Amino acid sequence: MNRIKKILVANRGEIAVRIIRTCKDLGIKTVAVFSETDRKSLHVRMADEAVSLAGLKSSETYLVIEKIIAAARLTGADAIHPGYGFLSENALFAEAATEAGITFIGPSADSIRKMGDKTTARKLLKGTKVPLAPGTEDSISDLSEAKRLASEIGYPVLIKASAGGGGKGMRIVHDPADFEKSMVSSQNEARNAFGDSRVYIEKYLENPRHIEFQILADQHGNTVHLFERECSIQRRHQKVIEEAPSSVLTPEMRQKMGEAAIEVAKISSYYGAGTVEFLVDKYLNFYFLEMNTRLQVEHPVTELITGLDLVREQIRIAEGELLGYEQKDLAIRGHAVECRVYAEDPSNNFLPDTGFVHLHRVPTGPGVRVDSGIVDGMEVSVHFDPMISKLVTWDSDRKGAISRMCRALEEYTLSGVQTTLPFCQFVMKHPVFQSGNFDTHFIQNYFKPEHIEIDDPELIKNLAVAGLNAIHWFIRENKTENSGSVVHDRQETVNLWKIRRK
Amino acid sequence: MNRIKKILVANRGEIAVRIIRTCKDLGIKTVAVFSETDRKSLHVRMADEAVSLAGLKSSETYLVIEKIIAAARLTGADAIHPGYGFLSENALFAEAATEAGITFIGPSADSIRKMGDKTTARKLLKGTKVPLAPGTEDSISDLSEAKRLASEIGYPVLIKASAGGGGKGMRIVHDPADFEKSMVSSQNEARNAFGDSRVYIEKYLENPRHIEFQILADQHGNTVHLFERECSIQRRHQKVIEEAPSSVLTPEMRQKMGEAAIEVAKISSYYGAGTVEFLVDKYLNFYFLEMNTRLQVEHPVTELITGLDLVREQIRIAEGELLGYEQKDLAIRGHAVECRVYAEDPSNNFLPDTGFVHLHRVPTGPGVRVDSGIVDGMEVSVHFDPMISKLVTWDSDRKGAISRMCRALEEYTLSGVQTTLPFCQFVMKHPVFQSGNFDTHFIQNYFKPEHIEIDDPELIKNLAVAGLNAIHWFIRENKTENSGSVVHDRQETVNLWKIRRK
Amino acid sequence: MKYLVKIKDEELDLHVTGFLETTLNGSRQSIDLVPLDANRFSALIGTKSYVFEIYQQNGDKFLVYKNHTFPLIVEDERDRLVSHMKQVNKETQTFADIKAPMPGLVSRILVTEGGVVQKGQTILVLEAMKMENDVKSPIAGVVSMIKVTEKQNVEKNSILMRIG
Amino acid sequence: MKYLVKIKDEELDLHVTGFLETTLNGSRQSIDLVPLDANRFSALIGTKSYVFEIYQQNGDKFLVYKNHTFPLIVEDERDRLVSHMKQVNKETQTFADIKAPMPGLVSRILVTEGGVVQKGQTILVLEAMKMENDVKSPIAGVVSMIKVTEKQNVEKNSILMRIG
Repeated sequence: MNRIKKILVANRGEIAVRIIRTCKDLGIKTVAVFSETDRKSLHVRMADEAVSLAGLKSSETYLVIEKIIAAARLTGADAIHPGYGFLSENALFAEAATEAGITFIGPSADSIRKMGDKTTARKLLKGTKVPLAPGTEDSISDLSEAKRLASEIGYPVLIKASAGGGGKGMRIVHDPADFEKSMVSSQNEARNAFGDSRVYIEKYLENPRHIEFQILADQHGNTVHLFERECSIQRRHQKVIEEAPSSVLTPEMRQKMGEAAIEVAKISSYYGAGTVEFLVDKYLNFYFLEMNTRLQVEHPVTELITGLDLVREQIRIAEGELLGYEQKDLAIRGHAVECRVYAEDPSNNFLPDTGFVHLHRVPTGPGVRVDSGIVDGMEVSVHFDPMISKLVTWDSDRKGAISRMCRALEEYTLSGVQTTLPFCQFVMKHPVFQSGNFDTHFIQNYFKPEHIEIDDPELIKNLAVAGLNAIHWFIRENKTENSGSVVHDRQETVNLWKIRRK
Repeated sequence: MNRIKKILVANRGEIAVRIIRTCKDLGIKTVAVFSETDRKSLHVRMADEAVSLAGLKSSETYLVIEKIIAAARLTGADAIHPGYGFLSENALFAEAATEAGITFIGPSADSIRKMGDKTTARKLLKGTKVPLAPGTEDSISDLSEAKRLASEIGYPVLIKASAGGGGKGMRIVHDPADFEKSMVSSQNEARNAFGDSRVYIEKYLENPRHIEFQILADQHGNTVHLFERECSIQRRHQKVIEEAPSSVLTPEMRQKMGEAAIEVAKISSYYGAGTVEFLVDKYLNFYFLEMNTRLQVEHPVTELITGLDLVREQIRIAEGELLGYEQKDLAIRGHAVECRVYAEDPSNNFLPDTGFVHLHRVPTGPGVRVDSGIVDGMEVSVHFDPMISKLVTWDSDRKGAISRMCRALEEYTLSGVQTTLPFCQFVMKHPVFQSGNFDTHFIQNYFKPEHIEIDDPELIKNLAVAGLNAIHWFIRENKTENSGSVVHDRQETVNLWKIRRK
Repeated sequence: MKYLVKIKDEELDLHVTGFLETTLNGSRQSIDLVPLDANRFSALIGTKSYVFEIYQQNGDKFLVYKNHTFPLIVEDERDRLVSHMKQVNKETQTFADIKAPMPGLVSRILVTEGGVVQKGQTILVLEAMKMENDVKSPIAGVVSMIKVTEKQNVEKNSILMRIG
Repeated sequence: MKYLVKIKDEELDLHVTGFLETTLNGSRQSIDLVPLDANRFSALIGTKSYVFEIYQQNGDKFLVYKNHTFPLIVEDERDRLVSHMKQVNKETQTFADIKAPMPGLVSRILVTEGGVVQKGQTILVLEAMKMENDVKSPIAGVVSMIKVTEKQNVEKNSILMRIG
């Protein structure tokens, strides 16, 4: 057994913090890496050591394999955890680590290649009992050839990045007239996100649900699934709200899909934690969508219903340990829901917002977990993903978990940027979401910006009275102190007239 | 069924906040009450309504039955939750609520009388199969008579408040010469804490463990226990660290003690949530200590190993609902540990500290729950109990729960007052605590203030270098800005020279 | 001091008679207001408890309550006159300046000067935060001016083009 | 500027040669220091990462690291001379002023003026935060002065009595 002593976390934000926490639980030392804008970030503060990657943008920092390997060498780290995004599904990175004698906490470079490339994965699965949606065999760059194949498959079609994940580069095309524009923009986005502009085309399923299975496999051939996650609430093909278990799966379907997920893992000789994503149509037929060869953003809902720590399992597997349990030892306990808190304006088409976070106070109490990488005074910049934190709740049933989420969302204080918090409040209270019967079109079918507005006349009147008095208070305090900055009660600094920096 | 619509929470601090959270989960409106010093407290901010109790000290506010009933009437609350401490075990309060047509969320006044008074409880249990420690039948006020009885029972003896709980008024006497002084001071403390100076005397067990059982009973005669909590780590006879389950109980002993606990509940016609406390000697004999007829401070550890929300169960029971599960449906899952964060100085004999909390940042992440009533800028005053918050961790086993607690304690930031945090860090890392083999003398046997000091020479040197540079930074900034208050980065206010207010 | 407060299409006549005493549309409202951290306040109106934030951005005031943001327009009598005049002015305005909603790179311009656009039509694609974001026209009209070119970096709130 | 820094019985000669450049006992230490919120800082020394708080109370400086509080004595050359003289002075002192560790009510006084007390002996009981707290003598000696009476309310840090 190869006991890991020091892990370099090749990531930033909430996931870097989350990985560091488990390392601390295991008594493993941690090394953070950071771009110049992240010097004050929580992951830098929490790690035992931190190394600057000397740059601003991700292409200069978190995406540079050489810089990260050098940081690991400098600090004597014997393992690297890639988190999600950035280099987490980059086979070259896994190889570079291995060549440097550093354990890569993830699957082999070979498995990443097989599954990370969506077209290779489809080819590998052809002929197995894992159901595939109709689509192109290979990635495609010739526009007219692509257009011809799209017509063959039949509109609507989906253009997807071969190297993709997280919805980046994905475009739905309903009308052949829009095909060219969509393909170009998909290629552009894919190039920016993954440094790889290859795309492929797949049949677009109408009203699908997105349901994925969490896989764990050790290096000795033992593979289990940790049940499913329902991820159908999406905007821009990116998940905003996830839950486990799904409210539509019967035990039989769960078993069938779980077995298919395990087959996908076995076919790619997979070890570590991975996720097999499926689309489920309205008749509850399921189709393989892709496999993510890394930890998933939404992994906490699985942790809450199984009691396992997935990062701990990843580390144990990387050390060569046996899983130590079989499928029959695993059971679902209760229900968990996750809301992603993005710096986006839900009343303005979910456009990302930027600026400084003035005040970040997270909810706590029974059944609430927050994974966050942000603290007061930190900037949400254009350089990185606008996800601020993840709010997760658990209860013994779905209704309870949703109730706790409503409470936690209301308690969550984040000031300085617009966030998806009011949108998540809308979803939790929506009868269609509460019924469990919804698909990936939930947002376009049920959400309008005006839905997140409050319409209680007594509340509105009282807020007006309170707001006016507060403004009066500022004016009065500013007069007496004759300064832009008002110090109250010798404890707090209050300043209305400070323009929010954006 | 009597559906509760609005609950007045007759308490303050973390427990008021915790109760409000569950009310929000259930869609029940909440009313907070507050003393003048608590106007800015979290429970006032979080409740839908808040009523001032117009006074400073608890004797003028949270202990005044009439003021609280009046606040409930004013706001139309149809139920009162008393929390713990204050009026929670006051039968007159339960009666006053019932007379006002308001549901008291707790047992009947009759059960409170039977079990709340420790001497009555002992009399009631005499002759049942619940084992009692030798002691006086009645409470006693005559000093010489008390001294005679103490000799009869045999030293060491324990003087305890009849109306007591939470260790208040408790004194151990080893030497007859100290008896008089101890009895007077016990009576004084009992009078201040409970408005009732009666005390009684009990044989003091050497090296006992304090193990208690959580009871739930509905109004239809169904009673279950939710297993035990181990509460042996105490200072001043008050719990600081608790866990569930206990590491010494065998399944057989758990069953025997659980049955005894249920018998105590049945004998007092108990309904609601309650706790039966036992002392366990080194031979694993157990003795009834007392029953607390209310929610316990340490109830979260039970919530984490059972998945139940005890406040929700209390409300359901008060509404007249059936429990809906039997003993055989309940099982222990994993392990939970709680650390109480007190404003006390562990390096100075756990003397309470007072002052303003400048910065309160609580840990989050996998397996961590914080129940807290404090926020930045709030004062820890002499008027109330110095408990600031409770930090609770869960994992699939005890070792994991302790590891997560070590991580969470390290992450916990509280600046402005001295706290028990470094003491808790010491306990979590102590081999005797880790072994599970300890008793209520843990602190006097194993803890010295110098144990919480850090002795890593490299760390000390680096902190000296860092500290000097920080002071240099303050001096430089103060020079250029020519002011006591230094504003940095336009986001944060930093001021070294502000004397901490105490 | 008399104020007109506009919030969520409601217009309230508020008269601050003393500190923490307000008259709302003629009837008296007493309020217990305490400042918390940052720009947050706790208010008790009757027994009702509210925690809210007040902030100002580009001269406009906003109130945030439980993550919901309300624009808050507070005008005293002099302001009302000025605002009324502006309103009259605004009604004769039929153009819209399209501003960058975030800093980014202009990846494509989909209209030309003089072209006609519909309300809601995508007129420009702005690449920011690793995504391509569609910028749409808030009104129907003619593109009177384009102030940026493709591949140009723009700051937040900088004017991209004018419609009308 | 040359400093003597005392922390945890360690005495370090530190020489701040420039901002964020320090010489420790002769060898150079570079440090990356950034202020966070309140009085907290993040420091990187080499690759090691530290978050700590600095505060001042009653003229003394303290450093807090992971909930551990270290008194921090920073003296420049002039201070060292003064401190040395004080030290000499202090060594001839054999008395101790007993201060109230918290605000409270003097519930009992267990010694009388002129009485002899042992080190660690309980000399007074202070009722505060609903508890009776024993105040003990830090030295052995004679009670030279009692400044309070039973049932008197006292402020934090007010002098209760003098021993020696």
